[in-house]
Amino acid sequence: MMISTLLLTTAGARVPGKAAQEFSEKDPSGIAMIVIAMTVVFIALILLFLVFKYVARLYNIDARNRLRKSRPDIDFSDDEHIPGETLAAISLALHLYHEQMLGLEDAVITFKNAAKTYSPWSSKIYGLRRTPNR
Amino acid sequence: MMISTLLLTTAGARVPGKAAQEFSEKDPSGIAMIVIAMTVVFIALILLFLVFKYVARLYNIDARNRLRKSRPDIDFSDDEHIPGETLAAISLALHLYHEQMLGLEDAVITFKNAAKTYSPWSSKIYGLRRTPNR
Amino acid sequence: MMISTLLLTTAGARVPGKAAQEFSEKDPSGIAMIVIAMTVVFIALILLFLVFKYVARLYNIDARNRLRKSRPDIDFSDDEHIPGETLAAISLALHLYHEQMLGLEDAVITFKNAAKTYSPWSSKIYGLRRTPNR
Amino acid sequence: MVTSGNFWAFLSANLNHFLEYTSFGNFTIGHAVMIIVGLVLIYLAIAKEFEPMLLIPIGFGILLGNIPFWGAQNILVGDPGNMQIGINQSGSLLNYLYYGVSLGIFPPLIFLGLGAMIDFSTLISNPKLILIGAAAQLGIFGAYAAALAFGFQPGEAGAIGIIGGADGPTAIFVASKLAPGLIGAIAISAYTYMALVPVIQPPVMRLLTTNKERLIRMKPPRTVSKLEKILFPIIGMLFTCFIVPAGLPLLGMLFFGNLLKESTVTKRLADTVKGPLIDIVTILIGLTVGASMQATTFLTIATVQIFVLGAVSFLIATFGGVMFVKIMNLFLKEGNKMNPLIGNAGVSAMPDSARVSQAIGLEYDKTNHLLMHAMGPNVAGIIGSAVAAGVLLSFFF
Amino acid sequence: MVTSGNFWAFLSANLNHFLEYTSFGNFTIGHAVMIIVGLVLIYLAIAKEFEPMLLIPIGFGILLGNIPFWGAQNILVGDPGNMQIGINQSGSLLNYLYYGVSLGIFPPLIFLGLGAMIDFSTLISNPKLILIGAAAQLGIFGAYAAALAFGFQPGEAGAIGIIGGADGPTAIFVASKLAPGLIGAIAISAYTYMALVPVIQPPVMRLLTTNKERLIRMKPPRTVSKLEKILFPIIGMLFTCFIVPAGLPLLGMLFFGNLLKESTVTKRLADTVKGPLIDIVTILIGLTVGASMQATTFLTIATVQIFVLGAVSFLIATFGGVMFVKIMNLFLKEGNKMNPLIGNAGVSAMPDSARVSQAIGLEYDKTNHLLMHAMGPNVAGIIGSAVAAGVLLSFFF
Amino acid sequence: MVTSGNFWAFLSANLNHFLEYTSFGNFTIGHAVMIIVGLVLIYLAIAKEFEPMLLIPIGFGILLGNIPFWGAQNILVGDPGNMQIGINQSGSLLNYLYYGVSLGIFPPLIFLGLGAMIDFSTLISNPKLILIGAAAQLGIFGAYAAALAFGFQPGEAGAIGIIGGADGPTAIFVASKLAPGLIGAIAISAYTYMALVPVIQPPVMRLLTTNKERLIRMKPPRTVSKLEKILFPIIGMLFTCFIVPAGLPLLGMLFFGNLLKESTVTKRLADTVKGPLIDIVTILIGLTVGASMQATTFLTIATVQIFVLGAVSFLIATFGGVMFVKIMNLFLKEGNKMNPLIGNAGVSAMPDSARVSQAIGLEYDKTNHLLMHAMGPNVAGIIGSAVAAGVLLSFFF
Ligand code: NA
Ligand code: NA
Ligand code: NA
Repeated sequence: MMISTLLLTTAGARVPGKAAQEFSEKDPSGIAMIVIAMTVVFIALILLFLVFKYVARLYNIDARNRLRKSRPDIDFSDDEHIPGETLAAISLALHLYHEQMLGLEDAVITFKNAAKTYSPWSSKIYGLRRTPNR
Repeated sequence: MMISTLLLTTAGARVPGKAAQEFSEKDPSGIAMIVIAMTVVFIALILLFLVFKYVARLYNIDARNRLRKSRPDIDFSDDEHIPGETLAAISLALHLYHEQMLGLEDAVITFKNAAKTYSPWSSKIYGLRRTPNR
Repeated sequence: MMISTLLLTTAGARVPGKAAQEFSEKDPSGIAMIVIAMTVVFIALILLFLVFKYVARLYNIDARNRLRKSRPDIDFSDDEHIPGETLAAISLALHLYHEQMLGLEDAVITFKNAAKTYSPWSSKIYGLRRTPNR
Repeated sequence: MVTSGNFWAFLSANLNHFLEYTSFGNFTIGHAVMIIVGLVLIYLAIAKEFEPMLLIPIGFGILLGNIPFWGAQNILVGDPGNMQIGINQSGSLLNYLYYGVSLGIFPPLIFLGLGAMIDFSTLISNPKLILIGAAAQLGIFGAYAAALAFGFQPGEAGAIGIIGGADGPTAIFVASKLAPGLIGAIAISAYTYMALVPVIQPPVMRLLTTNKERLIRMKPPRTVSKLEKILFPIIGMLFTCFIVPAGLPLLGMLFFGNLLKESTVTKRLADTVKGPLIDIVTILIGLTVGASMQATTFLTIATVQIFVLGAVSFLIATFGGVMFVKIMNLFLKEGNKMNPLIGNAGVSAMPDSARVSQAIGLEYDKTNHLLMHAMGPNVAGIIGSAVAAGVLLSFFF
Repeated sequence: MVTSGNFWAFLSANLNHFLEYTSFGNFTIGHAVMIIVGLVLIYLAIAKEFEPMLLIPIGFGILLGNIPFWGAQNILVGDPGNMQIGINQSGSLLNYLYYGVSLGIFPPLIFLGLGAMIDFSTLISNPKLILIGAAAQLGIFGAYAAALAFGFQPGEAGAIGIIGGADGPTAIFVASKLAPGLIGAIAISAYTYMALVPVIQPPVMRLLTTNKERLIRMKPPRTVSKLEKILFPIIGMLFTCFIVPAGLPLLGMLFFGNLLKESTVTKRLADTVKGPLIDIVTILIGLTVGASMQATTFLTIATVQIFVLGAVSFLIATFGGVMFVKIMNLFLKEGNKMNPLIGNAGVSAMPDSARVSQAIGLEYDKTNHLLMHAMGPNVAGIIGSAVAAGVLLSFFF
Repeated sequence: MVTSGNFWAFLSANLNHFLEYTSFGNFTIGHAVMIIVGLVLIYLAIAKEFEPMLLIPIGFGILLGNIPFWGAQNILVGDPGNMQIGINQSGSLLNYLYYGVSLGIFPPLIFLGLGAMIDFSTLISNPKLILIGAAAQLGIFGAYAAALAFGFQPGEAGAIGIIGGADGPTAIFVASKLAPGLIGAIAISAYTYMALVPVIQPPVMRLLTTNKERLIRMKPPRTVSKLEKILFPIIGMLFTCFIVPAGLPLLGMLFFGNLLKESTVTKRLADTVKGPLIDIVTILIGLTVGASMQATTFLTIATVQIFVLGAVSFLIATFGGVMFVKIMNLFLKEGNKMNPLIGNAGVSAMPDSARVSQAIGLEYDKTNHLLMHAMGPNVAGIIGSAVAAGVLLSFFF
């Protein structure tokens, strides 16, 4: 009998780069690795930090300027944190609410499943929805 | 021109196990196969039967004991089949109801499709939702 | 270390059919290609056109006959285009309505997303829904 | 530039040449017959609603697989005449998609979704019903013996017998391993008889039962606890796979899908496997199984024999299920006896055979609803035929 | 343990060595240009909503494909310097995902979903409109001839011409078979001009039509029966594939998807193919086509030529569609004449070109709605370019 | 036909022979232990809701992978005793599905869906928090050093260290490249400690902080603009991949998914990747990783060591995150100081570690909600460990 099979190579032992080989020999304790690797991780994320710190500043200045222009009667220096705190409270509330909802959802699902228990699905892949018209 | 293709082997004739070969020679009518195979199928399902017979018994005892403890004033010996029959009736009702719903669902779908006939999908894979702002 | 990889052949230069080779030599400007290809495209779609022209005619005759039989008092010769125009207007209305709905949908989605912002999903693939009971 | 006269000659020669590439230049009567077969299946699927989810993909697949084209015999990679159109040609779309069938990947994935759809409650509530699902597998091995008598090889006979399991994915899986050339005929035969269950089973059921038996009322099933429902797929998989490890791809996925459903904590995974995943696999398996049915391999005596054997297997399976209930009744005390009209449901062919039980039962007693009781053997039949498939694979793979 | 002094030297040497692995150590001007191209596409997709479903994946794919890295030239399995990062390196994620494109699997799957979205009603109601979808394919073969004149090989010229089909999956499919190296440029060119349809087509339409023609009112389409809708994909597939079997992967899947939709009994399958399936394939095709666009192959004269030829093909296609309506009108009696402003819609570029018809039509008569009539040529154009793709594959594959 | 006496002898011989094929004939104590491990994981997933989306597939996969069967050692294609059952046998279902893991395809696809779920708002609003996600990666490299001390090879040590990244897909991806034999142990260890975050982290947090520090109130985050949210995934991908190109498969897909979400014009694509796609991949990765865990490779000293090292890495990571906040506070002026109780969240283990921050914070001040602030380091930790994974791959692949 003919059986088709995808052919796969478990390509023989990969040769790690020479530098890597040498590296692990020269750094048996892993200290150098820790220093180098943490440096690289920090460089990557510090770059991101700097960009978005700058972007945020641009955005803040821009937003305040626009607001000042449109509502010159209001002082925007300090009250900026109020909407933020409100936001935090709202978020938390929504978060807790959502968790409750999950419980509720489960109840609804249970009910639905009960109703569907003997619904018309088919072992012949769920195919036939009604009895064929004889 | 270079065309990439997944390479597949239709690995030459598989050699069925020696025992199987012998078996079909010694059992040309298939009677032995029927006896052995049905025995195996029954063993497998009898095991399942025994386990769940036992589990059910455990569960029943357990459930009754718990009920007795909480409501010692009620006799649980006989009326256990009443919720069952009710359940059956409810299930059937739900089943029939669900079938009716399917018909209803079809009607709703038809309406929706009619409405969507010229909705904004795109041959460029349904990509563009609005006319670009020239 | 053993690394498995699917083996793929980038099967060497495919040899285009001899006829094709010859063809492009004899038709350097592509004029013959345009004539032949457009002819073939037209043949294919003219066939479709003819079939559905005929189907439509059958269907129209059939539909009118049936209507005439059931409502012999009405003249069906001319007013057939009225439902069509109505249909067109309805379709367009639905189309525009649907586009508006899309905008509305976006608003709803925005609201939902806001609510979900800190919902309990998990970096461990969104796995854990509640704090484990310690 | 060619000269004008030459040009027109060249043009007409090439247009002519193009016609050789069309289906008209490669048409045979076999193509015509197969296209009609495909059209009939599509007609039955739409007009009669016979298994539309399967017969529309299979029917359209037959049309695709029987578009005649030039160079069909050039099937190897890089072969100059291989235009990568036909399902047998390396590099064609249909050829790639068919690997899901020939490597045995699609059927277990369908079982995964199926498991997430099935409710084993009635079975758990009345475990005796499981045994009916074993008895009905007599159809499989009966048809195996009959197929041997027809001259089929043992492996082929096993694959043909599995039609009696009344389960499409199982039939395709076993055929892909034991008789790849017969996948198309076996699949079509299996789906045909599954659709014909309301025609085939009633006479057998009436013949084998007495009036008194048909009036037996069964105890309503008890409510099943969540724990039992969770244990069932776990224990079910362990016990059946321990007995028949070769059934693991089917049984493992069936029970895994069921656990995803019954655990309730993985509802979204269960919804996906019984939704988009099973839909995608259903489409691809149907389309490619259809496309694999060519005149040369399908329009043969073997196909006719397979249809005859399919009918045989369904009859034997129904016989097995009904008779087994009658035999069990000899050992059961009054009040616990089972109505033999649910025996036919052991064939599975879900949920039609259970509906047949209900319909025939109502004919004799307007208040005796057998549907719920018949659902037990119905789902047991799926497990039973997957076990039977494992037995066949153990012997012949 | 190394000594402390050695340690710091070793550390700085290795940190230095690590920098060679970063993109900064492997950066070229080509990478910069390609990253800008990717960013521009993402900008257009989000800010201008030019085909966001495609240009966001393609744009981000270009970014991914042009992250410079060490060892990019080591592409074979097991090659020591193959870090499995780039799309050309065996064993990398992008390399595996790209097989869906290079083996020609993704585009037909998109056609499957597309078929389940398309409503062919207006076409069935007024079959003449089908022919406009044939006429607009002049753009494909016109661009083919122009590409030959630019010095492209015949196969490449065919793949470039298909840009005029205004259909992304078709363009990618043909390019994957006839000019794999040009897939990226052809795809971007095709999507660019599709997005620019509202800019390109109106002048051509105004130039070719008289005021009287622009005011022609067309009969409203009749209601189409369910039977006709079911027959259309079946007959459509058989007739077009019989003429051009090489178009089977695209035409077969397009009409199959449409049958899943129109049969109404397989609604859940149609929902899945036009939902999760097309979404997943769209993401993967876009991302990998984008990632395949490298400076070395994309920033070439050929790409510039392909963009020029793309514009040519759209202009010729619009010309072909509009002129064909005018020619047909010569043979049609008063009252049956068609408004040539729907001719442009034969290009497909759905649904933008139909909206252009509507918009230009309203300019001249505020009550003359051409949208519905233009939808006919619009969907016919998809069929037409898949047929044209089949012709090209027949000749050059 | 055999004679009757012979027949029964033949029958019993064959039934006996069949028993050799069952799991009972091939059972070892190792199988029993692994099955118990699988059952415990399923129990924890359902009864304790420990990561059910992952532990149910993994647990059931362990059951499937430890069904004993005859011929398990015959793993090559076409090998006569290869029954295509086990995950190591060519041609078996589990073997095919496992390629998604061993080729490194599944984890990036999960990151694609994850990206479409994550909201980076708090991070953008207070970019300092990104750095905590860097500091917590100390756990990875600390565990790497510890693993070297235990005698693991450098590549293996790196893969083990990544457990401290508290991120399943990253751990599986790195292990598939650097230590394929340890995938199972590493995955289980990672998920175990992620589930135990509420047990492991609080003591460390209490130990390292003063009462005054625990009462620090942080400024509420500002509202973040849509533009910033769109720029984040684009810039984030470019910057991190430029530094560590080897992290591209994970980082690229994570940020791509996030762009699909934040662009808002590709909402349906984002819904699909965080819906059906991530579900299907989650099921297949869990099932096959589980099935790959065999007694011979899992019940070893190495596994015990990996569990010890996993605990070490989580402790160091928590230490790194908390201490880093304290150090940063030295440089921040009053009013901008951060509460070190959010430092633990840099480990990621989303969202549990952020909840731990919230819970411990409330213990000391009933009105000081740290949850939102802790979400920042939480998502930064995902980026951080993908970057760390890239560093490890750069060195050891
Ligand atoms: Na069955
Ligand atoms: Na077109
Ligand atoms: Na992390």
